[in-house]
Amino acid sequence: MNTFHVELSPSIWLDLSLLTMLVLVAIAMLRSRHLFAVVMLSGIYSLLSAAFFVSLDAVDVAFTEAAVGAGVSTVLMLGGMLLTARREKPKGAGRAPVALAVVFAAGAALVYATIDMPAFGDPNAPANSHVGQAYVEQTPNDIAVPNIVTAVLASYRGFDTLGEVMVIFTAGVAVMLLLGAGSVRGGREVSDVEKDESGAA
Amino acid sequence: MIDLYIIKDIVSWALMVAGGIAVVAGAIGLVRFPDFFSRIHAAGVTDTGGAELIIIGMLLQAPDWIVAAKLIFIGVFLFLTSPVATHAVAHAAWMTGFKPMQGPDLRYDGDGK
Amino acid sequence: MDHLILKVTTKLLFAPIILFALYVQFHGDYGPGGGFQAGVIFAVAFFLHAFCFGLAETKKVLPQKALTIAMVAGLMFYAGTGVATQLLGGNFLAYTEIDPESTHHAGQHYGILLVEWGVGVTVASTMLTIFYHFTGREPDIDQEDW
Amino acid sequence: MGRFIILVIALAALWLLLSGYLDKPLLLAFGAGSVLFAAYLARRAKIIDNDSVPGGLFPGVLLYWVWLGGEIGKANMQVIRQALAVEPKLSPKLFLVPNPPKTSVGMATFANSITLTPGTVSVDLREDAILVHALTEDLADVAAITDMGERIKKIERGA
Amino acid sequence: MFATAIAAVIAAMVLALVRAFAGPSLYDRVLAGNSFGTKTVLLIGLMGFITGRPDFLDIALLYALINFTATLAILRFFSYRTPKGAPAEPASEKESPA
Repeated sequence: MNTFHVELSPSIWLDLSLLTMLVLVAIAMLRSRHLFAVVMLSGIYSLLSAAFFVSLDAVDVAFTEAAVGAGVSTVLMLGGMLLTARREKPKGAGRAPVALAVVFAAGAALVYATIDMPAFGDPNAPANSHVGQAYVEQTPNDIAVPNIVTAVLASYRGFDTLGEVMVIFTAGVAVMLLLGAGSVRGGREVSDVEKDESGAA
Repeated sequence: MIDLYIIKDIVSWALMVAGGIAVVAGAIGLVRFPDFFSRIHAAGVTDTGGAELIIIGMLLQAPDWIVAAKLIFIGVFLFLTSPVATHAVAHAAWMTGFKPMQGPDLRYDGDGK
Repeated sequence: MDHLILKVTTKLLFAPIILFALYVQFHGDYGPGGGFQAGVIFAVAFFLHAFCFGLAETKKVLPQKALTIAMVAGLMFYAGTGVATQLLGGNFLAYTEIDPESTHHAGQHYGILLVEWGVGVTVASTMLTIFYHFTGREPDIDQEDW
Repeated sequence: MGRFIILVIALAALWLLLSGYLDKPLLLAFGAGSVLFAAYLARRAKIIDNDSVPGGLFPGVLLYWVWLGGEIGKANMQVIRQALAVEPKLSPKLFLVPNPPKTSVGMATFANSITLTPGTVSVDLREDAILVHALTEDLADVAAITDMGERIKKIERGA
Repeated sequence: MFATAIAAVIAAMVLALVRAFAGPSLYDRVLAGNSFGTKTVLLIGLMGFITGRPDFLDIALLYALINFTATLAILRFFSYRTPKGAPAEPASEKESPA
């Protein structure tokens, strides 16, 4: 195994700045108590992480993150928020020294574990040398579709994708059951807002 | 023929630098300006001047017509939607009772109606 | 003058967004994208419609009943492709059976297209269903209020 | 029906430009289907009218966009100068501007043009006037903005 | 040349984030978020050119669309049931003029 070194190329600086912004947004989300602001910041978070995926050349993941993370989940979270309160219940900033210690210990362990990880983009890393390489080598012979991700998603791992579609379908059915399309009301408009106006606003 | 490429590169450079300046200036204005309604204008600089200049700069570097077509779509799309989004923000703020500062001494007094 | 600008823009963009969704759907083999993303973009076109014209109007264009059918149909389309390959003599979801004589794996290509279509239909209808149910519980927001 | 056909042609052009695969019959067939489906949904949503297919605005609107680009450039300079100035001299102002265009798409174009020109934002659209917020006194030039509206009205008349 | 533009866009993104964090009103945040989205569109387009894979432009186009929709969604749902004539957040009007 020959060694592989990462140089501080401009793209690394780009990645670093994107990751820094991601951390900043995440902290801001944690600290905000205004739920609309949190949803908006999570939209920004999705946009940023998708930009990061683009810089890692994971085009399909970035596409999904942009469409689902920034688009649909923002809209659905806002829609869901209409059904509940707009502000998180203010909690006193508690001090939990034990929890803090546990978090720091776990974080330190994780950081320690990264020292053994293969370098970013190392061709000898296990992820790049076994399954991934096999897909890249065999897709032109087996499937002949230019986009390898699609080949993996729909053909090599067709069963997985069927399961994923099933999960989405189940989510839809669950929402329908919980919120009333299949209820005795027969999916008619539900207007229980006036009653709990004070509680919701 | 080579001259044409050099000219294209120079124009691209100029557009990118101008666009970059506009984007950064808009962002600085977004942070510096005193009230919500004046920040809208700073955001507008980024959305129009900055974005379109950079997109035109990229357009000149497009390797083939399909990339050029997509860049034009992005440009037109931003051109159509960014004023709508800006107007929607301003309108929503206005409807919920935000009053802008007015006059050179920046006071909240006039109702503007 | 209830949001004239938004209405005009949405009318202008509605059909192109749907076309973009279908473009993403059918070009999944050549570039980024596929059924999941296409379904979501398709749903976004209707979200925009609902924001500008109200949910009641959107429900007239794409009623919940049709969405419920589409949800099931999409999933069945995916699974049905697998069953079809079984009936043709192969394993479940072994697309090569669709066109076994082809020298350039046309069967795999068709299979992927069929399966992606099922994914797209399911995702689009499920997203819209969830959206309808989340926002449909509130009385519609007055156009003058935002 | 005429508008429907125009929409179909425009969408077909959009598909070909997005796709770029002109030599694959399968993709072209999908394209034809997609265009018809998108146009059908647009008709089902009853949004095929002068707003969604503003055929009448062409080609005048292209010239207008070029002119607007110049205006945007000029206004950008002013706002950038304020943003980068050591001591910005802002004098925000709210004022009403008459709204000359008659069709809804013309009015929307006018309001968007005001917003696109940095330094002015259309805040509220009313029956016959637009409430505009300007960054400085200089930018609050009612005559210039009205002139912009008159240009759009001229394009409308050409329709 | 693309690297220069990327640097400018990143700097502007950081500034927009500052405004998004600082607020003070939700509308300021939405405005900053929308502006941030436009910059992300530019960033992705530029990155596509640097890495020589301009098919990234599909993603940039999608971003522009998603950004627009998300902004409208937040506005639409936020303004709902906010009493007219009252500021959306009490603290916003107390901001001192610069």
